Formats: sequence, C-alpha cells, structure tokens
Amino acid sequence: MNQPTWYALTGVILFSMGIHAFVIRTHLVRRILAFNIMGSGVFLLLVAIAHRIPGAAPDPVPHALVLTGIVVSVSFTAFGLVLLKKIYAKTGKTALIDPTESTSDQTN
Amino acid sequence: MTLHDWLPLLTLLTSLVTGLLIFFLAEQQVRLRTFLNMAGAIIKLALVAVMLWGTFHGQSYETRLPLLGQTDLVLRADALAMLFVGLSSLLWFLTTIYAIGYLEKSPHRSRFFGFFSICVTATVGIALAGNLLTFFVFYELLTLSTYPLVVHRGTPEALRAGGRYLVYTLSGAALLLLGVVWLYVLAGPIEFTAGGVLSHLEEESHRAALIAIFVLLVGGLGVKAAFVPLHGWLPSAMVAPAPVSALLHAVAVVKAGAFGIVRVVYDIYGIKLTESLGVTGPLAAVAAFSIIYGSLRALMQDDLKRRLAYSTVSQLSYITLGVAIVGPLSTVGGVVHLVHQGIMKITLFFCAGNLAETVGIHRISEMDGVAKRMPWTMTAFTIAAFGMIGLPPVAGFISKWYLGLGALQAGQGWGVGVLLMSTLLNAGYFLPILYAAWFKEPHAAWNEKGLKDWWESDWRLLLPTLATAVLSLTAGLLAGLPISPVGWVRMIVKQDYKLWTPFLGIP
Amino acid sequence: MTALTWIFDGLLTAAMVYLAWSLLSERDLFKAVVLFIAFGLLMALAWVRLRAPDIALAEAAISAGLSGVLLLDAVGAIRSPNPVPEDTSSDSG
Amino acid sequence: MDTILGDTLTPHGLAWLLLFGLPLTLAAAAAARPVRRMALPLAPWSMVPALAVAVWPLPAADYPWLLLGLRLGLDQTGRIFLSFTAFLWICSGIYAKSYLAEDPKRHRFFAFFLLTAAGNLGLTIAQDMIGFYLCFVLMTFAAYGLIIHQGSHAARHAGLIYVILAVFGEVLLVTAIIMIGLAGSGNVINPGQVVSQAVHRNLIMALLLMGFGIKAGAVPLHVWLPLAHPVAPTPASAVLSGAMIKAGLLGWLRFLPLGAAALPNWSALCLAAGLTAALYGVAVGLTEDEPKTILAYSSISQMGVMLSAIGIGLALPKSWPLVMATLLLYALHHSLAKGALFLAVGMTGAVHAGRFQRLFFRAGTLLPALAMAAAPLTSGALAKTAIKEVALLLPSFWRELLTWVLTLSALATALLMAHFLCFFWSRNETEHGHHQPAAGQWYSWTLLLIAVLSAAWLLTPMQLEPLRGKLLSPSWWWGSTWIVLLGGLLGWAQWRRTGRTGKMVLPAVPPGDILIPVATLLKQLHKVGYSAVQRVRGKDLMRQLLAWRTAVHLRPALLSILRGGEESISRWTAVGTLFFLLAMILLTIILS
Amino acid sequence: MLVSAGAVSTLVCVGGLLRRVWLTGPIRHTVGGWSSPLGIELYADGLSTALLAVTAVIMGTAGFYVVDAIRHKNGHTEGYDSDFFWPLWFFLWTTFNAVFLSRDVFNLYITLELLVLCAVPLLILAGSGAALIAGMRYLLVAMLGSMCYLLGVALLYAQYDTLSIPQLGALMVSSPGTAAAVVLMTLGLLLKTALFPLHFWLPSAHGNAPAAVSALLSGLVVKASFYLLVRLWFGAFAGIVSVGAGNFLGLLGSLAIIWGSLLALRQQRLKLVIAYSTVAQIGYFFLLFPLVIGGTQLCAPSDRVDWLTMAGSGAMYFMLSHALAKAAMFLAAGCIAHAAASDRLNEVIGIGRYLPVSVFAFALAGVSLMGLPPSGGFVGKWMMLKAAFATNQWWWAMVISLGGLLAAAYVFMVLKQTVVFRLVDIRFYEVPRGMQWAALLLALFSLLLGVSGQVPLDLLAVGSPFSPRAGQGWLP
Repeated sequence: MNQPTWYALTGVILFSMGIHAFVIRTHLVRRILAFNIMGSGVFLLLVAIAHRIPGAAPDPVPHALVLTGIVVSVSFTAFGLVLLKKIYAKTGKTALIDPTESTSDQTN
Repeated sequence: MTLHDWLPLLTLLTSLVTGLLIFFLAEQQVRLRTFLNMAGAIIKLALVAVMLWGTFHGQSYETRLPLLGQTDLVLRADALAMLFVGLSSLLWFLTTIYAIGYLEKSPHRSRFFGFFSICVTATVGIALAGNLLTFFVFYELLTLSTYPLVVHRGTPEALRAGGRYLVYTLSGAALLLLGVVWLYVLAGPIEFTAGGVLSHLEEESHRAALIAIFVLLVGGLGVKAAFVPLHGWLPSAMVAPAPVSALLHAVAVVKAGAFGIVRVVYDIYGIKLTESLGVTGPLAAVAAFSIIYGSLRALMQDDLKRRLAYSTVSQLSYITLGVAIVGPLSTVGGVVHLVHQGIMKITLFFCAGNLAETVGIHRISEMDGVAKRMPWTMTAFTIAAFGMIGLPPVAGFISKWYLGLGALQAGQGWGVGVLLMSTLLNAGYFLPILYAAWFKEPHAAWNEKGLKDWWESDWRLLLPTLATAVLSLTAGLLAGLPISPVGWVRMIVKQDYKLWTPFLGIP
Repeated sequence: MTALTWIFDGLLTAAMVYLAWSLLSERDLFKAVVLFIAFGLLMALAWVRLRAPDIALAEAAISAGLSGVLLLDAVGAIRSPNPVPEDTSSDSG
Repeated sequence: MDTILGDTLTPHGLAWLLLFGLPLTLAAAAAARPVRRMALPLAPWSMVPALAVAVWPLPAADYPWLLLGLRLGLDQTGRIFLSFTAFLWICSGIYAKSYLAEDPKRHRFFAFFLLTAAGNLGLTIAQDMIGFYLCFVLMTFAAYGLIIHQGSHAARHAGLIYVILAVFGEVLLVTAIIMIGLAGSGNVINPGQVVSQAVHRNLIMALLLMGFGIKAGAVPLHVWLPLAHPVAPTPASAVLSGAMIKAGLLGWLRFLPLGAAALPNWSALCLAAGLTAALYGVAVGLTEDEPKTILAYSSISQMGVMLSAIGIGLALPKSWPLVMATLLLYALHHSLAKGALFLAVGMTGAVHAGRFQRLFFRAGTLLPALAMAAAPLTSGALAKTAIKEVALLLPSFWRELLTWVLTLSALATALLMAHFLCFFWSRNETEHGHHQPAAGQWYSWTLLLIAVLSAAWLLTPMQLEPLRGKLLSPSWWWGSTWIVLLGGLLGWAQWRRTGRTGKMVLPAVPPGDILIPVATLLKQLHKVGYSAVQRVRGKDLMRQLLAWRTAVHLRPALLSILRGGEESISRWTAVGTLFFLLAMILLTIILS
Repeated sequence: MLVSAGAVSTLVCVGGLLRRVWLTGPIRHTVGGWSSPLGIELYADGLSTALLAVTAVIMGTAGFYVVDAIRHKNGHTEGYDSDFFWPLWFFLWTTFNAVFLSRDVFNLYITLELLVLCAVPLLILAGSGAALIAGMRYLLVAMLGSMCYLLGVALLYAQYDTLSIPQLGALMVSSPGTAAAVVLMTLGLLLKTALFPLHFWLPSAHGNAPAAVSALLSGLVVKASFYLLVRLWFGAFAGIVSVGAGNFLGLLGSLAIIWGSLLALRQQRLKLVIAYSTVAQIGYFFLLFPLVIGGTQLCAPSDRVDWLTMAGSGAMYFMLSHALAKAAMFLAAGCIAHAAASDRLNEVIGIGRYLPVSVFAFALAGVSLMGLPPSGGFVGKWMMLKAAFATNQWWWAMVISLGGLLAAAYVFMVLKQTVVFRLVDIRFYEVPRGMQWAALLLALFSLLLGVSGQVPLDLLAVGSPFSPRAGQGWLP
C-alpha cells in the first residue's frame, strides 16, 4: 500500500461517512456539511489517483477536475445556505418536511 | 398525380375541413354553420358518387402519403371500402339534417358539429384505409372524436357513460395496437389485399404467433363491434343525444369494429389461412353468443334507446357471424348487413329521438297509442323493426337469407339455429312496441314539445327518418339490382374474394 | 518513503476522519461549523502531501474559508429568534 | 339492362304488378288521412283484376331487380286458388263495406284488409320462393290487424296467440326455404325433385309441414284458429277461414315433394294427423255454443281431411295429378261454403226482416251447411266423393281406415252442421237488437251463394270430370243422403234433448282447447327463466374486470398502499436505503 | 426586446447546426483548439441536435408565454417579473445546449450541475414556502446525485485514464472497480432523473414552480440527466452492462409507469397530476434499456441493426414528443390556474367553456402522452412496440400498452372536469391570448412530430448511438 492509495482509502471513507450523514440527518446545515465531506472524499480520491506512476509528476487532469469540483461544491453550498435562510425566514423551519406534506392535497 | 389520386383524400378533407372551421364559429352563427355542414356533406356525397361510379366500372383511386418509414398513409377506394364510405357519407348527410333540427337552441353546438364532422372523417378514413397502420390511426381518431359527443350533455350520467366508453375502447385499441405492431414485425408493411397478405409466411413456424395476433386484433376490434362481453359501453352510451346514438350504432363506431374484422379476416389473413388456423370456429361462437345474449338483454329493457342498444349488440354480430362462417354466401350476408343494419338501426334511433323530442317519450311503457300522434314516425319505426326481425321485403331479410344459406352451405347448420333464435327474440322485443304504438289507446295527453304543424314534428327530424326507412325498404325490395347493397357485395365477393359459386342466387 | 511520512499521513488521515465524524455528529451547529473549518485546513494539508499545492490553496481559501464564513453566517441567522412566518397559508399554493 | 328489367315493361309484366299493387296502393290510401274517403268505395274492386287474371291467364313474368328475382305467374293450381280466393275477397270486401259502415275504425280495418288481400293474392301468383314468402309474411302480419280489430280483451288475447304462432311459423318457413334454396333450386320454386333429393329432406319436410300447418290450422298447431275467428269482424272471419288457411294448403302443394317420390313414413304421418284432426275438430266443435267457434272447429276438421289427402299424395307420387285435382276441388268447395257460412253469421238481424228475406236467409244458410255435409248435388258431395275415390288407390290398411274415417267424418260434419244450424237459428229468434243487414251484405252474400252452388261444377278439374256425371245419377244419392239425414236428425235430437238451449251434457271445451295447459306450462317456464335471467342481470363480466374506477376510488386497500407507499418512500432514510439497495442489486447484476 | 433578440439568435444558431448535421453528419468541435481530456470537445450528432432543437422550441415558446404573462399579470403572480428571471432563463438555455453538446463525462458533470444551479432559483421564484422547500429538496437530491456521479467518474479515470465517452467505450472491461463506477454514476443519474422509487422530490418541485418553469423542469431538465444516462450506457458502458442490468432498469421503469399513473389519478391539483404523469412517463423512457440491450441477445443477428436502432430511436422520439407535450400541458395548466387563481381540480370545473384553447392544448398534449395517433407519442410508441416484438420481448410491449392506457385515465380525468357544464357561472380572470396560444403551439408541435415522423427520425438516425456499429462493445 502506498501513500496515494492510503489517501484514496481515506477519501472513500469520508465519502461513505458523508453520504450516511447526508441521508440520516435532517437539519439542513448538517446536510450541507455532509455534502462537503462527501465532496472532500471524492476529491481526495481523484487527486490520489493522479499519482499513478510512483515518483513521477502527477497527472494534471485530476487536479483540474478537483479545482473545478471545489468551485462547484462551494457554489452549491452557498446557494443551499441562501435557500436555507429564505426557508427559515418564510416558514421558521430548518429541516425538510416530507414532500407528501408539501404537496399536501393527497387527502380523500 | 392526377385527380384520381386525390379523390380519396378530398373525400376525407370535406368533413375534416368542415369540422375544423366549425370549431371557430361562434354559437350564434347558425346559418353559416348550417351552410358549412350541409356543403361539406353534399360535396362529400358528390365525391363519393363519382368514386362509386368509377369503382363500379373497375377504376381504382388511391392516395398515398408518406407516414413512417416504409409505411405510407394509404387511402384506397376498393369495392369494400366504397360500401362503407357510401353508407357513412349518405347517413352523415341525413344525420346532419337531423342533428340540426334536434339540437336547435341547445348549447355548445359548434363544439358538437365540429366533433361530429371529425368523427365522420375518421369513419371515412377507416373505410378507405389501405393498410393496417392507416386503419389504426383513424380508428383511434374515431375514439377520440366520439368521446366529446358521448359526454356532450355533460350530465354526471353522460360523463360516466363517456368514462366507460373510453375504458372499453382505449383498452380495445391497446390490444389492437399490440396485434398490429406484432403483425408488422412478423410480416412487414401490411397492405390490405384481397385474399390476404400473409400467404408468404410459413404457417407452421408462425402458427402460435399468428393465432395470438388474430386474437389481439379481433379482441381489439371486438370492443367497438360490441362482442359480448366487450359490449358494456354501448348500452350506457345511449345517454348521448339521438344523432350521436345514430352515429355510434349505425354509421361509425360499431361499424368500424365490424368492418375491421372483415378486413382482418379477408384482406389480411385471408380465408384460407384463417380457416386453417382454426380461429373461425371460436369467432363464430363468440358472434353467436353475442347475438343471443344481446337479444335476451334487449328483451328486458323498458328504456327505448337501451333496448335498441342491446339490439345493436345482437345485430352487429350478424356481420361477424357471416365472416366467421367461412363461405361466399355467408360472406355476402355478413358484409351486406354492414349496410343493412346501418340504415335500419339509424331509422330506429332517429325515431326514438323524434319521439323523445316531440312528445317526450323515452320508455316503451309510455308508447301506448303514439302512432296516432306520430303515424309517419311510427311507420318508419315499423319498417325498420320488421327489417330487424328479418321479414321481407325489408333489407334485414336479405342479410338473413344469405347468412342462412351460407351457414348451411358451409355445413354449419347451427348458424341457422342462431339466426332463428334471434329472429324469435327480435320479434319478441319489437312486436310489443309496435302493438303498443299502433293498437293501444294513449294513457293521457302527450307532453307536447314539437311543432303543431302540418308535419307531425319538426321536418328536419322527420324527413331523414323517412328517408332511411325508405332506404331500408328499397335496399331489400330492389336487392336484385347490381347497384343495390347486396348486388354490390356480390360483386365484391366475386371480384375480391374469388369465391364465386353459382349459388349466389341471381347472376 | 520513510516511516515518518507514513506516520504523518496516518495521523493526518485519522484526524480528518475523526474530525469529519465529530463534525457530522456534533449536536451544536456552531461547533460543527468550526470543526468543519478545521477539517478544511487539514484537507489543505492533505493536498500538500499529495503534491497538489494549487488545490491546497484553493481548498484553504474557498472551501474552508468561504464556505466556513457562509456557514457561520447561516448558523447565526437561524439561531436568531424565530421570525414570524410571513405567510404560511400560501405554502400549499 | 334488359336482363335486369326482365319482363317488367311488357304488358303482362305490368299487369301482374298491377294485380298485386292495386290492393297495396288502396291499403296505403285507406291509411292516409287525406285520401281515405275516396279509397274505401274502391276497396273491394281492387281485387277484380286478380279474378280477371284467374279467368284469362297471362304468361309468367320475371322481375330480376325485385327482391332476389321475383317471378309472377299462374299454373293450374294457382288458377283455381286465385279464382276462389279473389272471389271470396271481393265478396267479403263488399260485405265489409256495409257491415262496418258505422265503425269509426273502418279505415284501419280496410287498410289491413287490403294488405292481407294483397298478400294472399300475391302468394298465389308468386312463382319464386322469396316472393311467396314475402306475400305469406305480408298476409300473416296484416291479418293480425283484422283479428284484434275490435280491441276487446278476447281479441287481444287471440291476437297475441296468433302472432306468437305466426312468428314461429315464419321462422320455420324461412329455414325451410333457405334449405330448399341451398339444396339446388336457388330462389325459384321447384318442389319435387329438389326436396325429395335434399340431404336434409326430413328436416325440410318437418319444417314445411309445421310452418304451413300453423296457417292451415293443422292439429295441434290449430289453437289460434278458434280464438281468432270469433273475435274478428265477420267479413274478416270469412276470409280467414275461407282463403287464408288455404294459403297454408297452397304452401304444402307448392313446396312438398308431391309427385316426386314416395315417402311412406311422411305419408302415414300426414294421414294419421289429418284423420285425427278431421274427427277431433268435430268433436270439440260439438261442445261449443258460439256459432263462429263451431265454424272454426269445422274448418279444423276439414283441413284435416285435406291434410290426409296430402298424405295420399305423398304415398302415391304417380297418382299425384289426380290427388291434386281432388284437393283443389275440396279447397274450392270448402273455401266458398265456409265463407258463405261465416258471412251469414254477420246477418242475424235478417230474422227480423220481412218474411221473404227471413226465408231466403234460412235457405241461404242451409245451402252451404248442406254442402259442408256433402248432401247430394252440392259441391261437398263432389269433393268428398272425389277423395273417397282417391283413397281407394291406397294400400289395404289405409284404404279401409280412410274409407271408414271419411264416412264417419261426413256423418260428424253433418251432425256439426245441424248443431250449428239449430243453434244459430234459435239464437236468432231469441236475440234482439241486431241491425238489419244492409243491401251490400245481402248482395255479396247472394253472390257467394251462387258460387257455392255452381263453382265446383264449373271449375271441376279435368281429371275429375268423369266423376261429375257419376254424381248426377240418382243411384249415388241415397248413398250420401242417409248420412246427411242421420247427422241432421241426431243434431236436432240432441238440441231438443238439451232443451233448446244448446247446453251440452259434456262441459264445453274452452276455445283453443290444448292451448290452455300449454299456456300454463309456458307461463311457469317464463317465470323460472325470467328470474334466472334477472339474477344474471347487471353482473356484467366486463364491468367487473375493467372497473378501474372502482379500483382506484373505492378500494381502501389499494388506496392506503398508494398513499402510505408514496409517503414512506419519500422519507430521506427510505430514500437512502432504497438508493443503497438498488445500488447493490445493480452491482450484483453487473458483476454476475 | 433583448429577450426576443436572445431567443431568436439562439434559434437561428440551432437551426444552422441542425441543417449541417442533417446534411453532413455528426460534427465535432474542440473549443479553443484544446483536445480532450483537458480541453472541451463539443459534439453534435442527430440525437443531440434534435434535443437542441426541441429545447429551442420549448424555451422560445415558453419565453413568449412568460412575456405575455408579465404584460398581463393579475393578482396571481408567479414570479416572472423578478429581475433574476431572464438572466436565469438564458443561463438555463445555455446549460441545456452545453449538456447536449458535451461528450466527456466530466464536462457533462459540470453542465449538469450548472443546470441545477439555474433551475432551482427559477423554481423558487414562485416564492411560496412550498416552492422553497421543494427547491431545497431538489438541490439536496442534486447534491447527492452529483457526488455519486463524481465518485464514479473518479473511479473510471483511475482505471482508464480518460474521460471521453467514446474512448471509455473502447477501453472499458468488466472489473469490480468499473462495476462500482457504473453503479455509482447510474444511481446518481437515476436520482436526478427521478426514476421510481427515487422520484420523491419531483412532484413537489414540478408542482410548485411557476408554470413556465415547470414546463422546463418536466419537459427538459429531467431529460438532461436521462440523456446523460443514455450516452453513458450506450457509449461508455456499452461493454459492461448486461441484459440483466437493462431489464433491471426496465423493471423500475415499468413500476414507475404504474405507480406514477395511479398517483396521478389520486391528485387533486392539476399541476400535481401533470407532475406525477412525468414520473410515469420517465418510466416509459427507461424501457429503452431492456429493449436495446435485451434485443442484442434475443433477436437474430441479421436483424439487429434495424431493430435496435428502431428501439432507440423510438424511445428518443417518445422522449422528444413528451418534452413538447409536457411543456404544453404545464403551460395550459398555467393558463387555467391563471384564470381560476387556483389549480385545484374542483375549482376548475367547466373552465373549458372560458378557455377552450387551453383545454384543447391540454387535450392535444394528452393525446401525445397516451401515444394515440397522430402524435409524436404514437410514433415513438409504435417503434418501441415494434422493437419489443421483433426482439421477442413481448412483455415490454404489454407494459408499453398499459402505460398508454393509464395515461389516458388521468388525462381524461382532467378533461372531464374541465369540459363539464357548470351550473353556476363563476367569474374567471381574463387570460391573455398569447399564453393560451403558446401552450397550443407546443401541443401542435408534439402532434406535428406524429404527422411528419420521417424527418425527425432520419435526423435521430444520424450517428445514432443505438446502432450496434456505434456502440462497440455491447454485442456479445
């Protein structure tokens, strides 16, 4: 086992923790955090695999991908937080009720 | 392209364009709407007359438009098609007059006549369809354009009936589509061809598939042809206005189903293949069962239109029976009943509508002595009812005669038994009506709605009724003429099916 | 590679996993966000270890920094006294 | 074009159409309000062309465009049938004009009367099967209007029974002609060879015998007859009994394979049925006390005799021309005599008229009654003797039986006629309130009486001419006279014995006799069947199968699955679980 | 003014591209001369061009609808007048075009994320709490899906060192790592496409957005992730995915058809009916996978080229027609809601009398959804059915048929409500004609696809990804 593999493994672990938390936590801030952890995991994996030939210069492509990815995930985070604040302002809630309630008209 | 190539399309367009234009008319533009309706109907009649003349003299008309890949939209006027086209365009003309009178002053007339015209377009399309896909396209169009007519009144009852109509017909169409697609996959583009188009398939290797497809096709068509137990929509659809019932029962919907079965058996599978697949027996059994069951149910109805509706269930299956009893004579009987049932049944529905509109009669128990008030209407009714029973000289007898001959010729004497049973039952549910109308004394004064005029009712209601009654009578009386429906069908059988035998009666 | 680097990498990754775990299970949102910022800094270290200094910079600035600030702001906003919902009746609309 | 038109445009072609079309046109005119005043006076005369054609026959004509090829023409059978039929219709028509002069519904009566006449005349001249059937149907259904004309309960009941049997008869007949048509003759009437060689010969025979038997009043299909005749207006009864039931006989003559092949079994059946009917009709008739009913049962008995003659024909194809001549003569005789008797029933008011008229009335009733009883010099004597002559041709058993039964039947008929006359005359004297017969009634009745006297002698078929001379010799008189006398005496004695009331020792058989138990049975069957059908009703299979609306809107189970299911798969935990599960399944599939 | 200029110029460009693809076949263009993997390579074949064209039609028409709605706004605002609306609108259009023109897995990832980042703000412009919550849920789903997808991309790159779909298609071999990548990417996209049972976010999102936005969400946005899935399965993954995998997706699709339709029948709000109908119709699209993949094993080799191309083109055709029809339906529903100030079914009874054009548009679009002739839906259904029978998979034919029937059930449920007589006249708000005609126009387009089916079909066949020659690996 070499160093990049080690980090790749860490990435997978982080991803799994993130996805788990993303699914079971209800508070939106926590979900956004979990999303970031997932992202970090994936990015770690991507950069780790850039070291395919030990010792040689890492492949530049994954680096570019990760950079783009970070920008994307920050945009998501930022937008998600704006949305959260709006929801809080409007409804006073910080967690999502189930969609069947928001579509609400499924009574007899 | 010459005019010949465009005639079938033009025939279709006369009603389509009329229908589309009418949608845009305001409710008050009665004159313009009437003009459009009548102009469309008359132009169509003229075009059909030209094509009839040509077809009779051996010409053929075909419009071919690209549709999908190798499959074109084909409209072809062969003899069988012209039989149906002639029927529907003539009856459309009469029904339009009737409907104008019937719906006077009722709301949503533009919508009604718009869909009415499109409905006829679809029917003519079905009749002229030269291949299975074209047939299916118009078959579905028919379903869609009839639905608004069935629910036209918008009452809860009408909506329920419309819902039922859709459930049945769309399910049927789904089955049909499966069959059609499967057949296309198996045999390539299916053009209707006399004698069938599947002869190039090896029967042995495709036997199971062919039987399955046949069941799908006939099952799908059987919904519109009102086979028991697929008939449930028909009696409930009688809540529609009378001209619509006339369309459903005589001109368009049920006819489309029956016509489709004729096409499937003769022009797709071909008699030989159908028979060797062993599907004619079960088909005949279904038809026979429908004939008896429909008559029995008719016997139990008090609502006049309901009784007529069940009578349609029964009569429609005559056509199928004629087809399923494989033989030239029964074919003549079955196919000609397509026309005969149409003109007789439309007369009956016209009468029922006229009675309802003029004196407010809907039930048979209210009909006592009505012939005194409306002798002409009841005369028309009587002629048509005698035709339904199969008494000469009304057209129904000619159908029965050939069906009976055909059944015996094919060695299927039970078919005659079914016919006789049906005759007895028909007499059982029609004669009491006639008796009540002609010989009983009226209970009370009539609930008069019609005009007190020299005519017993609005002439637009009476005239088409009498016209179709006269047609029913002459179609039977002049059966010996080559241009009578039965003469025409004999020609089809002779030309298209090459099954001519010296037994057809008059040369 | 030397054992030292192995130990460093091991500790670093272990710390990341631990931090991630604790920030995801922390009850106090504010603390969780702080932990997240810390996690971001560790990530930056990890990028350096993986010879990706460009990403390390980006991570520190954008992910830990910007995200952290935004998160803190959001947590602050939703910790403030609960505002009266403007119009809950229109929710179903 | 010529082939389609056939003989339509030739003079005789048009004449045939006129013959048939004239009564039809007048029937329509009688129904139409604006012109019916003009139509009524012309009504009886519209049948005159038919009579004229019977006298001066025309060549047959083809109309290929009408129906499936109509053919009209006359053979010897048709000629005799047409002559007495047309004559009887004309007389009845004139009679009816006076008889119904004050009936408010007389226009309707005449419309049906003329329609029936058109059918009856038409079937006599139709030479193709469908034409024959068409006219037969026309006659059958139009006669319904005559039977229920009075509108009383009895009339409606009789009409119902009549129409039920008529519809059955039509069904049987159409089957038969379809089978004959397929067996080889197409549409052209071509009995004999075709039927005798048809595969389904026995079935065809049965259908024909029953189908026409209903109209001809053959036992046990006769039940409509004693119900319908008394309730119909008198002139209608006359044609019903005189002409229309003969249409059934004509049907047999036209369609059965007579003269073509020997069919001993069918012959035996006909003989047995005919002889039974001959006796049964009289026996039941003797218990009746209504003049028209008595006459109706007499008709049943007489038709039985004719059926047994058919039986003879079926046994002896070679002698068929002779048998047929006999039958024609018998039909002619019976038609006119029975018609005259029925018309007389409508003239009971005559007993209150002047002395001469009363005498003439009595004598005029006696004449046809004597003819029925086969008194010497009457047409009946000629007809009965002819049949006895023919019966001698049969093998021994049947010959003996037939001779005996015919003799017995003649005696019985004489008895029945005496019963009728005693009854009729006495009733005339006791009853009041009858209108004096109008001039038209006298006049038409007299015309008919003249025919009763002369027609059989004038129109005797060629084959029977030797018989004519034989009958005129007094030595034959005694042989027939004692039967008439005996019968008459017995009848008179019986009437005296019952105290001139006509009440019988035996309880009177209700008209329609065997119908009563059959009707009860049918009613029970109907009840059972109806309730069975009611149970099935509404349970529409398809409705159950396709009741998606019920499924979606009403079935709570499905509803809760839908709602609960959608709710539960919408929770994030569920989504996560599903996500993981689906991922695992897909992974397994891809890796396998 | 600017809005129309933007719309018209995009339409012109798409038209030009369409013409070129039609005439010369697929086009490849590398942006700025950088080639893959670092550079962005644009690629247009028949499928992507067709999608571009449909996008242009829908965006253009819906834009027209919005312009008219802004001009005649009543109390029932839907947020069209926000300053952000038009910028977001055109960004969205851009990202659509980018999605359909991209050909490497990472580029597709980025464009898909951008799509979400434009779509969710548009969705929440309606401003209601329900819309906000729906938007949030949609955002979260997109987050989850995109992370899974990205992990898959990482795994693929780790093994094959390339991101280009065609290159991946040539290189990919079966291995646990590859399989994991396939599963992660597929599942991520399934979530975004809202395939049953992962559809939970869709109805509330599509049902609560402003009508014109719902039209885009239902008509186009879900198609984008589905498009990606199609490109992957028939491009990159062609050598990996088995018949079983295809059947698995088909099974989920069938369940979606039934589940979505039944729930649509239960809804009491018009837009929710349409949204659940989308859930059902998405299931329909997924029958593509078993039809094509299963077909490779079940039909005779000599027939494959034709039948598999037919199955693929049929499903794509159905998708295009659905895009137009569904957009038309939402626009029509928008008109109805505009008039009644509500889209509850029991409050729009008899509205057909006042809005015949809108109800007619709804009906026409319904015809296409049911797959009745003559409509684009019918052509697609016809071809799919044909392929099902030709490849001896009649059970999928049953599902296809059933789907049409169920669609008929909910379409007519709505029509019944709207055409019925109303005894008491209720005042409805005036609806501008432009809005109504926009809906009808889209419905007519969907119908037109059925009337002249051959041209679009030929276009779809240009460089079809379903032809066995194009997908290199998935022939056994």
